[in-house]
Amino acid sequence: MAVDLQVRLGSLVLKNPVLTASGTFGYGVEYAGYFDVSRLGGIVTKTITLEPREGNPMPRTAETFAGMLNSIGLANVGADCFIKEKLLPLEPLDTAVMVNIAGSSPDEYEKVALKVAAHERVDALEVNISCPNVNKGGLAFGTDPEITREVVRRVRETTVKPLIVKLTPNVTDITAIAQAAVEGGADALSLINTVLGMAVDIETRRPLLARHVGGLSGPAIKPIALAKLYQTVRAVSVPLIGIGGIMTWQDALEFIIVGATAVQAGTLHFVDPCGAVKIIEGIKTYCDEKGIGDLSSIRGSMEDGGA
Amino acid sequence: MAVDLQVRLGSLVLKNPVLTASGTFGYGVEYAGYFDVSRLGGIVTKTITLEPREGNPMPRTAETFAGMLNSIGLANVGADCFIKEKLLPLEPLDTAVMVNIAGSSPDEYEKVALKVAAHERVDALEVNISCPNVNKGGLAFGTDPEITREVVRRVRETTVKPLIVKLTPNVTDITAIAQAAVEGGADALSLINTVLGMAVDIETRRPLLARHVGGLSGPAIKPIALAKLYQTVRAVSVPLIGIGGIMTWQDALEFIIVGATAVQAGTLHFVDPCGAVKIIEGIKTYCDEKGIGDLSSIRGSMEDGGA
Amino acid sequence: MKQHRMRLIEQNQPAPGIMRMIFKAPDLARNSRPGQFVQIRVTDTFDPLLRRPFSIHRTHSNGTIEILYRIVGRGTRLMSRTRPGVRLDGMGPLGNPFQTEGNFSTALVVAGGMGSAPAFMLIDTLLKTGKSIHFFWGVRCDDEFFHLEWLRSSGVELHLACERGDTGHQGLITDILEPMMNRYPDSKGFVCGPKPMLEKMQRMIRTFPIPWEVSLEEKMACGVGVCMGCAVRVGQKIQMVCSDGPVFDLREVDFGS
Amino acid sequence: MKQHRMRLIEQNQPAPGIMRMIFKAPDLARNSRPGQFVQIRVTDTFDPLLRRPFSIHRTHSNGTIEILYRIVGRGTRLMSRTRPGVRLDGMGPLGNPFQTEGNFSTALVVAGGMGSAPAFMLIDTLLKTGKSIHFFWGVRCDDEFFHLEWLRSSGVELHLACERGDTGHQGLITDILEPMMNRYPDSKGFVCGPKPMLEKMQRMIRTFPIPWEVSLEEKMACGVGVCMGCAVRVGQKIQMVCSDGPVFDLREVDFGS
Ligand SMILES: Cc1cc2nc3c(=O)[nH]c(=O)nc-3n(C[C@H](O)[C@H](O)[C@H](O)COP(=O)(O)OP(=O)(O)OC[C@H]3O[C@@H](n4cnc5c(N)ncnc54)[C@H](O)[C@@H]3O)c2cc1C
Ligand SMILES: Cc1cc2nc3c(=O)[nH]c(=O)nc-3n(C[C@H](O)[C@H](O)[C@H](O)COP(=O)(O)OP(=O)(O)OC[C@H]3O[C@@H](n4cnc5c(N)ncnc54)[C@H](O)[C@@H]3O)c2cc1C
Ligand SMILES: Cc1cc2nc3c(=O)[nH]c(=O)nc-3n(C[C@H](O)[C@H](O)[C@H](O)COP(=O)(O)O)c2cc1C
Ligand SMILES: Cc1cc2nc3c(=O)[nH]c(=O)nc-3n(C[C@H](O)[C@H](O)[C@H](O)COP(=O)(O)O)c2cc1C
Ligand code: FES
Ligand code: FES
Repeated sequence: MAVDLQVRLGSLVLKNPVLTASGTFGYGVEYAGYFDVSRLGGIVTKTITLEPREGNPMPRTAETFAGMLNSIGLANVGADCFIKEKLLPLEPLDTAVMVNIAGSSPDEYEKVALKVAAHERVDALEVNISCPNVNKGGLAFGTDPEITREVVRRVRETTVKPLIVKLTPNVTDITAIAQAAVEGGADALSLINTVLGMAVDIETRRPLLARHVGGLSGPAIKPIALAKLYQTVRAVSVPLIGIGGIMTWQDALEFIIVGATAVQAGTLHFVDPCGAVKIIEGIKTYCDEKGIGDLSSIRGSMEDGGA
Repeated sequence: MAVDLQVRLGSLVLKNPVLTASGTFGYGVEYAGYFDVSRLGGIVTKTITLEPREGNPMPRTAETFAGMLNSIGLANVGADCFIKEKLLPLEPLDTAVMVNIAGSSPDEYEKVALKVAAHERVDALEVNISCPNVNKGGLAFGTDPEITREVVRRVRETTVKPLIVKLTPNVTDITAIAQAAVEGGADALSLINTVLGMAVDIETRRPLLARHVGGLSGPAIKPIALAKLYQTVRAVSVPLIGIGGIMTWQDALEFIIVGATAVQAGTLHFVDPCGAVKIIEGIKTYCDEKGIGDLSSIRGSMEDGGA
Repeated sequence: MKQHRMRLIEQNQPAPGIMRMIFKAPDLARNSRPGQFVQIRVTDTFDPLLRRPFSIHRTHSNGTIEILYRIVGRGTRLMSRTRPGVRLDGMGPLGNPFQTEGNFSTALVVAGGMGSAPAFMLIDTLLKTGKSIHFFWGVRCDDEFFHLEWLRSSGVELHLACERGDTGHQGLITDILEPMMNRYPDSKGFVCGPKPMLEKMQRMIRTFPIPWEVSLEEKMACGVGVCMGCAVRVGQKIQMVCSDGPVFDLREVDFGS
Repeated sequence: MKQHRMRLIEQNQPAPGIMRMIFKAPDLARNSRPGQFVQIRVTDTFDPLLRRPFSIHRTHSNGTIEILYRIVGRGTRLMSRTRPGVRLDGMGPLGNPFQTEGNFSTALVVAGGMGSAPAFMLIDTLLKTGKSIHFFWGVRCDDEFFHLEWLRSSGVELHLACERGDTGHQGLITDILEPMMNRYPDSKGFVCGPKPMLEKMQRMIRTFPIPWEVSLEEKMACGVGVCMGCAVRVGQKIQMVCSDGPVFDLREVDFGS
């Protein structure tokens, strides 16, 4: 008996729980030469904003130990161009398409959501209130429960499609933000976005990122992501999508055991472009070997005490 | 012209800026067989509490990618035994001794400070309001500006010796806590303590730490520590001690360039017991090669723009 | 208790999944005693980050030391790919050794699985004292046995057990040990192996009042007693396996469950 | 554009601090064009984490490819210790090649420092087109030159400059290029080298209206155009060095400063 990897995020059924994280998989087809993208549970696009954005000054990335910093600054083609040019290549793909959106005001979130959600190839919206790399919106919104509730409420009014709200780890109490997002109408939460970080070149005495601080991702942050998920699982009852340093199927299973319904891999793609498929295969094998017929039987099954 | 590595923390003069981080260097003499501890700028002891503590259930440590989790739970011999047994071996050492203290109430902080600060071998106190591994006190105190101010004020009343307050990164805005600590009377701040993290064994489906979550340390958290330091430098004017993932002299210099007066190395000792001495040597060589006569000329000298 | 740049001379595979490394490390070889261990840094990079603890398997008068390890995870996998000529950074000897001196005529050495790693250096040392040695060795599959010829020719009395295979008793080593124990009243016991075996041994020896030393394993960070990570309750007190142990009085260990 | 398990056949040091790796990677060798690059994963562990981009230095009909790299940091240091037999994971060929076809009779190939890495494959390709080739090669110290004999014997016109040493002009390669440029009106230029040299070249060619292609370097994460990390402004537009480049029209590049 092979395991059924199907999972549900609100009204959306995914064929498996492995998604790509926003900003690390382009507009969904750039890795098509490396593997069959239709094998994924879903893809999450780069964040789309109302107007096109060039992004932050260079340099925008830096490697750190078992991690990387980025300060891309939501560089994207803008909602109109996205709808006109980027959705078409996704038509033939047999996988869920989730569009990540952001704005610099609740109003802008609403506007971009209205534009994007209307398109039938869009299966769900992921609302990014957690980007550390922009001055307005982004992280500032995601650290305040009131604004979080307001932004989510506004986006909620634009669509009946599943609404995922993406949370930042850069807060004292992630559960307060999680609850606010659910109150605003989120069908699911995804966490974590990147952790605020920095690196310095000691020869030039300049920060490695032009914008000084950026977002840390990769294996380094996996323990942080798991702890935030662990806290959030106990605070809300909507499905959660685990993100942060997932590089292997073992990593993905850690998140599922703690309570994630699905996972997103980001930095992984840069290290191993076919890594997401290996995660799907690995989860399958694990379940088959252990006689697990359905992921729900291990989701949130973590027991007490040390390993 | 060889560089003068001397730095000041309030009234305390350190021969160099390299200190050991609390909980990673025992009571100061355990590594004596590996190198001459007197070469250090100073040592910070394991956290001392009023009563002896056995610590948390096992397992208490787990390795993560470029990092480790610990949930030691402030295991220590207690203030009385510390004073009676652990200070004596430090007498002959030509290095500053800083005693890290914690309590489960402002009252307890005051009591342990009173006991410890009175001893003449104690050069400074480091007040731990940021331990993620205990239920009362610790992290909970360090995330609240009011309690932070109160705890520091109480400890301040017990001594004129330099008071360092150790901050947690697990907050939305570290500058609010930093300011509160300074208002309470801190002469210096040290940051960061560990980042809340978690790991799971997918075979047993149990957390790797018996207490589920613990504190992440090591190279993985260096970018986070630098970002928190960067924020704090702009918010307060007392000397800052940079901590978090410092493994090499290059790492230490990153913190100094961002604005740290001194640094502490923690997890480093487990990887390379003589690592702290190598940091001192490396800083010296760097300064000599660049004609830097005094660390203050590069402290906080970070310029704008990408490297 | 020092840091050594141990030059790898040879690496081989005495049994499936089990590797033996032979290092040139004269200081370490000279100063090590059975039951002590070495903390090895497996890479120059920071992943894997922490050192890995390994019992000293054997030392030789030519300044070499051996460790014996099972490939279980990322660290040991990396180690197994290390080629001769490379120097690995090892801290040691760490911990307290078995006490091989004393007024006993027979040594009962009981090893389960990788417990054979410290057992060989223990046997080497006991052989020099002239005591008679009974080696109770249990493994999962009999292809994990090695050096049997040498053990026999050295005069060691062998008692073997395996869960799968044809060599010795088919089952647990404690099965053969239990009925035999009482034959050696003037003896001292030494045990190393997996936790379930140690717990069973602790129950078994209640009524057999010879001294029993056990070598414990716990996850370690520092290996020198500063991090308080490897705590175990022994005789009502919290002790550190790395610096108070790894050798303890088996009767006093609190296995928790 | 694929992932390859490239088997390292040989690694040698053509000049101090500079290494050459020769891999067996038939697919990659067949499909690569000059100016393209490969993203190499330098370790199985997660430190260093990201792949490292290297120009394809040469390809051979026996299915091998070469890269030439300077040891500058943690990744290249690890690479320099990799031994023959090991397979490294390489993604490629990535990026857009130099355009070696066209109505020009002379190719001016200008390389500074490690710019020689792509220059050799470019020269190999140009040699097949029968165009006359002038190779302007500048280095810091003249022990960084290699293959000079082969270049000369292949009919490449060599112009060398070094800041230290006795070979060629003592100074920058742009010093000798500038006064010579106008001699070749029917030519096309190809440049690769450090940013200051490229900026200087951009100023120099203002009044010399032949086409000039440049190969740029930026820090990269993905190498395939998804992370938006390697942005550069070219002709008023933001372009990605990895997927829109690394070869651009030198005149259009905005060097920022
Ligand atoms: C004092 C002592 C002596 C030991 N002697 C030997 C020996 O001679 N031969 C041998 O094969 N093994 C021995 N071990 C166990 C050995 O240390 C582990 O098998 C090894 O650390 C596994 O590393 P890994 O990276 O392959 O596994 P991983 O599972 O990837 O390691 C992850 C982390 O867990 C720790 N860990 C994993 N298993 C163990 C374990 N059983 N005990 C302690 N820590 C563990 C690792 O050190 C590392 O920090 C000894 C352990 C101790 C404490
Ligand atoms: C398209 C392209 C082709 C290249 N071709 C060659 C070549 O043929 N030969 C060669 O020697 N070098 C080449 N480089 C530069 C080479 O990628 C770097 O020297 C190498 O990544 C340094 O890695 P490190 O770990 O040793 O250095 P570190 O400084 O430790 O690396 C830290 C991070 O910075 C990045 N980085 C450092 N220097 C550079 C650089 N100059 N350009 C881009 N990223 C950098 C690394 O990739 C890594 O992510 C090329 C770069 C690009 C973008
Ligand atoms: C280069 C890069 C760009 C990113 N861009 C976005 C983005 O546009 N929107 C967003 O919500 N998250 C963005 N992220 C965050 C990721 O989606 C993800 O939350 C984070 O990287 C943690 O996951 P990882 O460790 O698997 O990469 C970006 C991450 C990286 C590395
Ligand atoms: C095993 C361990 C025990 C620690 N115990 C304490 C402690 O008792 N008190 C304290 O203030 N910090 C404690 N810390 C935190 C360190 O002092 C330091 O803030 C943290 O580890 C980050 O620095 P590093 O990355 O250099 O280790 C401990 C850290 C570790 C790894
Ligand atoms: S491993 Fe640190 S105290 Fe034992
Ligand atoms: S490196 Fe990612 S877009 Fe170029």
